[in-house]
Formats: sequence, structure tokens, C-alpha cells
Amino acid sequence: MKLLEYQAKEVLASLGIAIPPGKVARTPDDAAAACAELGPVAVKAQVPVGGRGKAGGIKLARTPDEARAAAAQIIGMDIKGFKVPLVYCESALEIEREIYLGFTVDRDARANILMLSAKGGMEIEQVAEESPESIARLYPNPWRGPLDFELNQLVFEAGLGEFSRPLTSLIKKLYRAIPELDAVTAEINPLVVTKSGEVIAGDAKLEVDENSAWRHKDLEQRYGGVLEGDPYEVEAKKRGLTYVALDGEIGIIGNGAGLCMSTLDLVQRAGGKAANFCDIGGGAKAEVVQSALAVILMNPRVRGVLMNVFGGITRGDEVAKGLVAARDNLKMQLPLVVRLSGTREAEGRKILKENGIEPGANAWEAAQKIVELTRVRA
Amino acid sequence: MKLLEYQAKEVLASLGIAIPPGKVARTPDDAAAACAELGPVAVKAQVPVGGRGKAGGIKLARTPDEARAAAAQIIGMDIKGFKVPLVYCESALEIEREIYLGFTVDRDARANILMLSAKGGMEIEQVAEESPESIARLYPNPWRGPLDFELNQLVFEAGLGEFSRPLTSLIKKLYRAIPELDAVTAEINPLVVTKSGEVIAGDAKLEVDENSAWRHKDLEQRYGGVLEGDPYEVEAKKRGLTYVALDGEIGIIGNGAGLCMSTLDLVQRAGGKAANFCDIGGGAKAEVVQSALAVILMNPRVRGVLMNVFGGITRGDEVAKGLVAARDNLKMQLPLVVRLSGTREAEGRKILKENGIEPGANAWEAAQKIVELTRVRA
Amino acid sequence: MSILLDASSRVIVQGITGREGTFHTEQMMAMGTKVVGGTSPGKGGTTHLGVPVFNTVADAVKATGANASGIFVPPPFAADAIMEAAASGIFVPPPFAADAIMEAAASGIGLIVCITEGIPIQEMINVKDFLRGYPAARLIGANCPGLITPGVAKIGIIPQNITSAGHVGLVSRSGTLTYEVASALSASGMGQSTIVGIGGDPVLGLTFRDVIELFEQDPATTHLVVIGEIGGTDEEHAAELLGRGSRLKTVAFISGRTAPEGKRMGHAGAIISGNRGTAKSKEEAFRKAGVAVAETTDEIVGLLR
Amino acid sequence: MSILLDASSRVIVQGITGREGTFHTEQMMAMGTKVVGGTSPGKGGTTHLGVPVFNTVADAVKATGANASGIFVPPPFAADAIMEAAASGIFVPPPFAADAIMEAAASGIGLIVCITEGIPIQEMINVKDFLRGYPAARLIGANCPGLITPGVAKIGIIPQNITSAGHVGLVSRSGTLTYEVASALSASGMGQSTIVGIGGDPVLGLTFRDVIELFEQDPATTHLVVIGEIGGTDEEHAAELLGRGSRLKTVAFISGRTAPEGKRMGHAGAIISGNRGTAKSKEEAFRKAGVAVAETTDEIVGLLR
Repeated sequence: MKLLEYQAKEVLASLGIAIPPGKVARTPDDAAAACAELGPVAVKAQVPVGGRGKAGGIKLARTPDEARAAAAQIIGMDIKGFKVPLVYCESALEIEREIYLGFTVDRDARANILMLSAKGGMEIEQVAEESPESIARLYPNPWRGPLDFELNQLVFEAGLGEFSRPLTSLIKKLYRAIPELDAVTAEINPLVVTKSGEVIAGDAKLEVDENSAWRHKDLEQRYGGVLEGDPYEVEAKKRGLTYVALDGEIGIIGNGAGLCMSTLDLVQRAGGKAANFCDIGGGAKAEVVQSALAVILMNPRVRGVLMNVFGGITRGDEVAKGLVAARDNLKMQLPLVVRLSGTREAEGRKILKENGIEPGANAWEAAQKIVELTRVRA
Repeated sequence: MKLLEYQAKEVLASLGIAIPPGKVARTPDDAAAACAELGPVAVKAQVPVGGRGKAGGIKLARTPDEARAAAAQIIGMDIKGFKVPLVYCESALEIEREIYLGFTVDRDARANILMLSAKGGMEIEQVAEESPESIARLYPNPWRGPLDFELNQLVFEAGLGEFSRPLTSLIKKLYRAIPELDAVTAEINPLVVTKSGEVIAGDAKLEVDENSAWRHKDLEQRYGGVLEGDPYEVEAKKRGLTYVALDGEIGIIGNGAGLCMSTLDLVQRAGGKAANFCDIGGGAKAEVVQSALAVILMNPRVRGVLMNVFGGITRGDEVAKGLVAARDNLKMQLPLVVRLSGTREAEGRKILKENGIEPGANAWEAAQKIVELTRVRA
Repeated sequence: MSILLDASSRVIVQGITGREGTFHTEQMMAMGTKVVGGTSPGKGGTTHLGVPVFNTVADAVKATGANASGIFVPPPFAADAIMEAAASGIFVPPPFAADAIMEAAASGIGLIVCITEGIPIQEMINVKDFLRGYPAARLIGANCPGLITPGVAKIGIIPQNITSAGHVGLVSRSGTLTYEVASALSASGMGQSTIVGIGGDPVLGLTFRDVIELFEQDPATTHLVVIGEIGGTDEEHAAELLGRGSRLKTVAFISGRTAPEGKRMGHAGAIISGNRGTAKSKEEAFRKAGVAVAETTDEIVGLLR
Repeated sequence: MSILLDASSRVIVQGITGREGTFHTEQMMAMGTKVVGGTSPGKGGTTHLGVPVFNTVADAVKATGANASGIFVPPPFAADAIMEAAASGIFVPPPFAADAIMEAAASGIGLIVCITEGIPIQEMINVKDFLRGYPAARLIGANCPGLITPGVAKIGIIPQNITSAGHVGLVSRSGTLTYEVASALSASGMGQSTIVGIGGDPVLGLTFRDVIELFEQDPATTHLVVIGEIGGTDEEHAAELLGRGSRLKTVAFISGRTAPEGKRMGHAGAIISGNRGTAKSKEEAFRKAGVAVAETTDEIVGLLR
């Protein structure tokens, strides 16, 4: 779960990290009121992607009228596929210095990595490429967390020794996001040292592990509804399904990320394009199959469905039963091509045949067939 | 800092452990009121030592009148040198089973040890001697704390598998006393399984590391003043001195626990008896010496003072200066024998001589001298 | 011959009495895997599927000499519901798969196969550090289909009927694609020495490199299929290893070449991985190492011959 | 000859710029100890007492090749006050002694001597576990006077003037009693090979046993004095070691025979230590091992001859 800037900042503040005064505004009038209260503000689009500034999603406003105008422009704007639901109006900081601070999971090391650089600001990826040595790195032991001396080393290595005490303290607070929130990524960029010597989070990004969401229902309750996004994705999420919206015309159901992805690859190779895909995962039961098909069919662009299931935990007979029931319940008229193999494959194929669904021989053949069927109808 | 039962139970409750309903009573009337509210109660003396029951410090009361009478008997009673300041009136439990649960620092292993036994109750030390295998033990890694599977093993090893779930959960809560309170010992004995299947702390003992007291000022503020104890000890503690009250007539000041203890040994060997001793520790400054002497002299039984200082961190000149100033400020008339060696010994001895205090040649001679001087005056 | 798992492996199943545990233990037994027991706290002393059940892995190892374990305990979010049920007095097994892995390692199990999916990443990072203290313990997974030595034994959920004994080593991040490819190999008469599904989680046990090193040392393995996915750089590392010289005839396949790019939020990931991790980067790494790259799974068999 | 510390030891001082650090570094230098630098975060690049100051131990080791360290950083409760001061902008060194020990070990220091007293027990338990990852690092203390090889070098606060070079190994839990005994030995013409104050905390670095094993292997050491205290069972373990056969003529002394017994609250301590830990138990253990036991410190010299 990726938190928006204002959400991430609320979390940072709860961990004891200083943030600038700010207010969420859902309407231009809200923004004007926020500016009236806070004085000059930055009006910032709240979307879970980077590059807002370049996309025109951040504007400075000195007066309530300017804030109203800025918010009117930004709210509803599309930034990299996200419709901006609201803006965050935040007091401008007197910046003395900009620092980069972040942690994430380093897959190669199977560990968390903490990164600190004196070269904060927008261009940190460029810094990473051109002068990687200017980003100090630390792999804290996961049970111990970062130790004081390790953080002291990190801070001096980053050339930020003069801020050793406040930075060490702040990094420890940020790192609490791991045990307390199961954070997998957190970034403060820029971390601002103000002219008066305070260290304040100028921006904030925080991603919480989806696998731990059950431990943090408060986060979901508090922030879950803000981003509207794709309505089918929202519906799929409600049903506990892994669903991804795409822009073609073939609905895809598969089990396992690898199989779903290679099914997309096959459809594209066969000349088609996927409208969406739904991963029904391991151990999927009949109800899950039905639920997945229902969501896939909600999108009116879908002209046919390719189902590619290879059973390990998933049992072929259950998949087949679910599919037959779903087709009947949903009164599905569109072409349906099914590729089904693995555990209880014979039983599953038998059920499909008995109910008038011909299982495809293999995945490539199935992909070609659904592309053909949907193309004919176009 | 050793917490009294009711204090330890408040702490356990704050960690999420179930405790029986109870009320502190400072007067017999308080106890009667508590019984009126709670129904039948155990009236329990609050002292930081074991063996209250055998000493008559625990009485059952079915009615407010019985509770009043019990409290009247117990409050003010002396239990192993502690004057009972108050009682804790606690609802009686319907006991199905008594379990022993505790952790402490195992000095040999340089680690914390968790212990669990199905043979809870008063005689656990006897159990430890006669059937040590009936006490299951676990050394949790200090950074990780006890892991679920380790606790599961512990519980089954103790023969308490039928309570695996509630016990595992409770032990994890108890263990939080280490990171949250710097506890060095915690015991729940008995840990009671009630007839209705609840697991509740029947008694509780908790000791918090003195070296961490600065991190837990809230505990000190909340519970520090309850036990009055020796008034000179209280005064010494206020001054930050390590002071121990004894029952002889010679006041002793030394630096370092080993030296203080061996000075006691020498005084006893010379035929005298110490009234108290005060360890001025390493790096003791002039003010500390003065403060220590003042506390030593508060006790009117003191007929003379032996000061035994061997300087490492402690500097002889500072000790001497402090002693001279203290003697003068306090207008001390009693015999004073000083043994001073080590860092800046020559400077220290010079100061003493210039101010009319003759330093002793060695510790044994000094011990004999102070015993002689105090005996002559007797 | 095979890697990791053979006829002498003595296997226990953690979570043997659960629904999934029961079903797959039956499958494992049906193909001849030497399942010597299982664990389910509170059910110690009972028998399930004809083998003894123990309260702890330590007890099971002591009693049965087990040296391998399959973990079928529920993932934590499911465990949450179970724990709520537990409060009402129902006895349940220890719910955390991460904990089960650590228990197996601490109890002396040498091969630990964790099928459970949905383990939080931070818990797996803790587990990886814990395992450093038990260098003899090899973990496969979590969130994986496990491994199978066709005709001999399996731990996990790979269907035996799609496999056949032979000389192709197969290692894969994807569960279902593994079946797909194994099935195609078997249909073409190319049997497999061992099939290892290492799992798709970002933080996992044995990596491609680790498994490939084992295949290199297995005389019965002459061919190798590597099935990767976008994300991470394990495929790149495996390619680097193969590029240094290998006796195995190898084909690699990467799924996800047309998958939509994940919408990135921060820079942290990019700082540490740079341009690696894409299907293109992985395919190029294999080609550079002299390894044939299949564009669809159907091409694998042809390239491998 | 000596143990642990000799003329080749390259010593840094952690907390060199503090009041205690400065005073005792001067003393260490005055007797010829090869102090090659010190640490004080924020003062890196400056010089103090004629040696370079570094921000971190890692920097110091890299620049000076240091292999031993003395820790004079303030204890945590003092650090608390310093941290409050820090909030007002004053730059201060990392305040925690436990942290300084871990830093030294992680930076490759082989001999770490921690003088600081008042370290919380739980922090020391953490440190002990941390040190398992650095088996080459030997810790002396904390809350100890350190060690001295008379006439050669010292790390810590043992006054040189009361020591003299010779063949008696001296190991002690008590700071001031160590001086007392060293002084008496020197006055009697019995010089010392090395004097090690291991410290009086319940959880500490090298134990009596560890140090005695080193003395056994030091050809220059022919005699041994062990100064113990009531509490714990380290003296009993040392006695057991000596009882198995030793080439050293040994005298033991235990202080605290008349000390009032601590008022016990719970049973946990008694369960694990039983009847051990008293002066009587320790003295008996030494006698049983054939070691002479002095009843006062004044008797030690006579018994050792």
C-alpha cells in the first residue's frame, strides 16, 4: 500500500519526525482557507507516483486567491494515470540544505538498506548513477535495527557529520516504520535543514507491505478510500483478488504471477491485447473463480476471456466447477477459451466438457484461439 | 529497584497481563472499604522480600470487619527488616492450577533466562533442588526476544501444552518488561489458571535495573516514595550515593564495592562493627566526599569514621580536599582515620597532614586504629 | 540422481493436520516420498495419515531422524482469523510460517521447503538473518511450489503426473510456469533430474545461483532450464555464474516482457537496482553468458535439444 | 612477557577529548603506552594530546592500524544530561558505552577495555551477543579499572606507580582492591606480569577463567593472584579450572565475607544459582582445587611466596 505524501507525513509525525504545517484540501475553497491560516503555501497534488513537480502538480501560492486558483487547476488533473483527488497545502520552508534519506528492501542482499546523501532533492537517481559514492549505505541487522555507531558512521560517510546528532535521532525514528508499520520503503527527499537549523521532512514517501495489511487495518481504514483509481480494481480489491487493468479487449484469468505474465506475452504475440488480468493465486476455490470472472466481465471493453490455469495447489475440478457455475450465473455470452492442466486435470476437463466448454490443448493454442474469436467479432 | 507486589501488578497489567481485582489500603478503614467493594479478599503486606506468608503478612478476610482487623495487624508489622507501609486487598481466585513463570539474568550465561514450571506455588526453590528437570528453561536471544516456536517448545517441555496459546501470549507480554522497563527479574508465582480457564497473575515480583533508572523516571516518581526504609538510606539515595545501613558503631567510607566490603571484613576482624558504609565510587570529587561524610554522620550511633580510599579514577588530592572541607563544615568531633593511596596520593596525604589529619599506613592498621579509638570512647 | 531430495530423505510436514497439509502429504506419500511424521502443536502423540504427529519439530527430529521438512502452515493473515478463533478456546497450531521456518532450522532440519504464501517481507528478512546461524539449513521458498525428484520424492505441491525422471534440471521462480514447462519436457521425452520452484517473493531462500551450483555438481543433470520473471536481479546473477563456464546445456525463459511497468513512487529502488530487473536486462544477461533464451515457453524444448 | 597488552599494542581511546579520557590518556602515554589516536565524533581531523582524533573507530583503525581500545565515554545516565545539552546545539560524542564497545568490535579492534560504569545490564547482554559475531574481539569490563603490563603499557586507570614488572599474574573483579594488592606485591618485591581488572558487573567481558587461561600460556607468569567477590559463580568456575591442574602458584582472596546478605525478593536467582555465589562457597571451591585462600589482603603476599 503506497501512502500519499500527506498520509506518509502524518505517519512520520506519529513517529516523532518534524513535518511542516500543512492541511489537506479537497476543494479550491479548502485550499484558500488553508492558505489563509498558514500563510504562503505550496499546493501539492496527492498522487502515489513520482514526478508531480514536472507534471505541474505543485504550485506556490502566496495568497488565498492564488491557493484557490492553484487547487482548481490541480484537483482532477491526471498525473501518470492517477486523477488527483485532493491537494496538500503546506507552509514553505526556509531551506538551508537538502538531504536525501530513505530505506527500502534490497532484494539482492535479502535485507533492508538505509541510504543517506548530502545531495538531496529531485535528481537523486542521477546522483546514484553519476557519483554512487556520494550515497552512504547501511544494511542494519533486522533484529537489532540500526545501532548508534552504525548511524554515526553513515552520517559521517555521507559528509553530514555536522548534523550527526539530529540525523541519527531522526533516522532511528524513521526506521521505526519497519517494526511498527511493516514498511518496505520510506523516503524523505528532500530532508530539509532549515536556516534555523531544524531538520524537517520536505516530502515523504511510504510503502507498507500488502502482506502485512491485516496487521495495520487502521491504515487501511484511514487512508484506503482516498484514491479512487480504476473502479474494477477497487471492486477486485474488495473481493480480495489480484487484478490489473490494461487497455486491450481480452480478459485474462490465470493462477500465479508468472503464468499470468506469460499469458499476456502469448496474447500479445498472437496479435491480441489484454483488457485486464486477474491472478486467482494458489489454492483458488470455485467461489474465487466465479468472483474473478465477474470482475473481468464488468469492463465493457472485454470481448472474450482466456483462462489459463495450471493446477498445483489449485485443483482442476474446483476451477472447472467454479467456471461453469460462474458462466451460468453471469449468463456469459462472450467467447471463453480455457486451458486447464495439473492437479485433478482430468476431472476438471471432464466437468468442462460435460458443460459445453472445450478446454484448449495448450497455452499458445488457447491464446491464438481467443485472439481469433475476439477479432472475428470486432 | 524492587517493586512491591501491587506495583509489579500494575506494571504487568500495563503490559496486558490479567491480574485479579485489587486495591491498595494504607489504613484499616481503607481495607474495610476495599473488601466492601471487592467481596472476600486476601489482605497482603507489601514488602520487597519473600516469605510474607510465613511471617503472617497475608490474611484472608471475608467481611469488611475482618479486612479492617487484618490490615490493623499487618500495617506497621516488621517483615525481615521492612516495616509494612500498606496492604494490598485482592479478590481471591478460584484456583485450578498453579504455574511458576519467571525470568532473570543468568550471570553465568551472560544472558536472560526464562523459566516455566507446572509445579508453581511457594516451594519452587525446593522443586529446583529436587527435580530441576521439571523447570523448563529458555535463553532467548537478547535482540530477538523469545520466538514463538521457542515458547511453544518451552510450554510443551514444561508439560503445559494444553495452555500453549494463552501461555505463549502471556510470556511474550511479560518479556516486554525487558525492553520497556529494563527489568532484570520478573516472576509470577503462582501464575494461576482459574476454574474458568483464565490465566491470571496470582503474585508478582519485578526488579528494574538501577543503572537504567534514568530511563524510567516515571516508575521512580510513581513508586519511589512508598517504602520509607532507613532514613539515612533515603537521604543517601537523594544525594546519589551508594549507602548501606548496618548495626554497628563505625562509619565507613570507601571507593569501590570490593574495597568497601574488604574494609567491613577488616573492621570485624579487628573486633569492631560497622554502622554503615558509603561507596563513593570511581571518579569521586570533593563534593561527593563531603556529601558522603555528612550522611555517615547523621546516624547518631556512629562513634568514629574510617575512610579507605585507593585512587584510580578517584584522585587523592580531591578526596583529601573534600574530606578536610567536610570535617570543617560539619564541625566533626569524632575520631577520623584515613587510608589514602593511589593517584595523586602524595598530594592528598600532604593536604591531610597540613590540615591535621594523619593518614594511616595501610588498611589493616587503619582498621585496628579506628576500632581502638571508638572502643576507648565507649 | 538428483539434487537436494532423494529416496533417503526423511521428511516431516509442519502443519500436517491442516487441510492443505493433509491433501499434499497424501500426494507426497502416494509417489513414495518417505514422510516420517508431522507437527501440529497439541496433537503430539496422535497419528495422522499413518505417521506420528508431534508438538514441536525438535520432538519430531528426535523421534524420527527427519532431515527435511515441508511447511504448510497458514500465512499470517489467515492465522489472524485462527487466533481470534483461538481466543474462544479452539486449539490451533503456531500460525506463522516464518516462525515455522526458524523452528525447522533450529531443530536441525537440513532442507526446509515453505509453501505458504503471503509472508510479510520484513519477517522473511528476519528469517534470512536467523538462518545465518544455521548454515546447514537450506530453505526453499517461501511462496513456492517446492521441489520434486520425479519418480522418487517430492516436498510441496508440484503434481507428479506432469513430471518424468531424466536429466534436465529445472529451476523456476514461478509456480504454474514450472508445471507448464515440466509438462512440455515430459511430453517430449525429456525427463527431469530435479525440479525446484524457488518461489517468487522478493526475499527468499535458495536463489537461482544456489540451485544452479547444485545442478552443476550433479552428474545426472546434463541440461538446465531456468525460468525467471521480471523484478530483482537474481537472473542476472545466475547468468553471470553460467557465463563463467558451465557443463550444462541451458535454456532460459523470462516471463513478463509485456507486463505493464509498476508505477514507481520513490527513488530508493532505482538507486539500488539501476536499470537491471527488466525482462530485457535479464534476457541480455543470459545471451551474453552464451545461454539460449526462449521467447515463449513452447520454444524451450526445441532450444534444449 | 605479559598477556593481552605489550609494547606492540597500538591503542586508541574512545572519548579521548573528554575530561576522564584526557586525564587517563596522559597517564597511559606517560608510562609509554603506544596511544596512536582517539575518537570523538565531530572532532575528526583535529589533534589532541599530540595524536589524531577521528569521528569513528573505523576511521581510526584505518588510519592508525590500532588493535586495542580504551573506552572512556560517559555512562548513559550522564549521557542523558549531555543529550539535553545537545538539543541546544552543542555537539557531543555518542553517549552510550555499550555502543562504543560494539563499534570497537565491528571496526576490528582486538582488545577492548571499557572503563565506564553504570551500563544497564540488558545493554551488556545485548553487547555480549553482538560480540559473538566478532570472535577476535576481547572485551575487558565494563566498570573495570582496565589492565596494565607494568613498565610497558596500560589501558585504563590502574596507577602505574603502585605496580612493578615481574612474574605475578593478577586478576580481579574489584578496582580498588586490585590497587591494594598490586601495591603490597610491589612493596614486597614481587613484580607483576600483567594486572587485569575484569570489573564487577554481573554481565562482563573476559571472566576469571578466560584470563587465567591466558596466564597459563604466558611463560613469564609463574604466580597468580585471584581477587574475587561475593555474587555470581565465576570464582567457582575459575577454581574448577585451576583444580584440573595448573603450573601457577596461586592465591585467592574473596571480599565480602561479612557483607550483609542482599534481601532477596523472588526465587528466580536461587533456582539458577542454588547455594553458590557466597564467600564461603567460593573459598571452599578454591581450597578444594588446592588453591591457597587469603583471609585478608595482607595475607596474600605471604601465601604467594
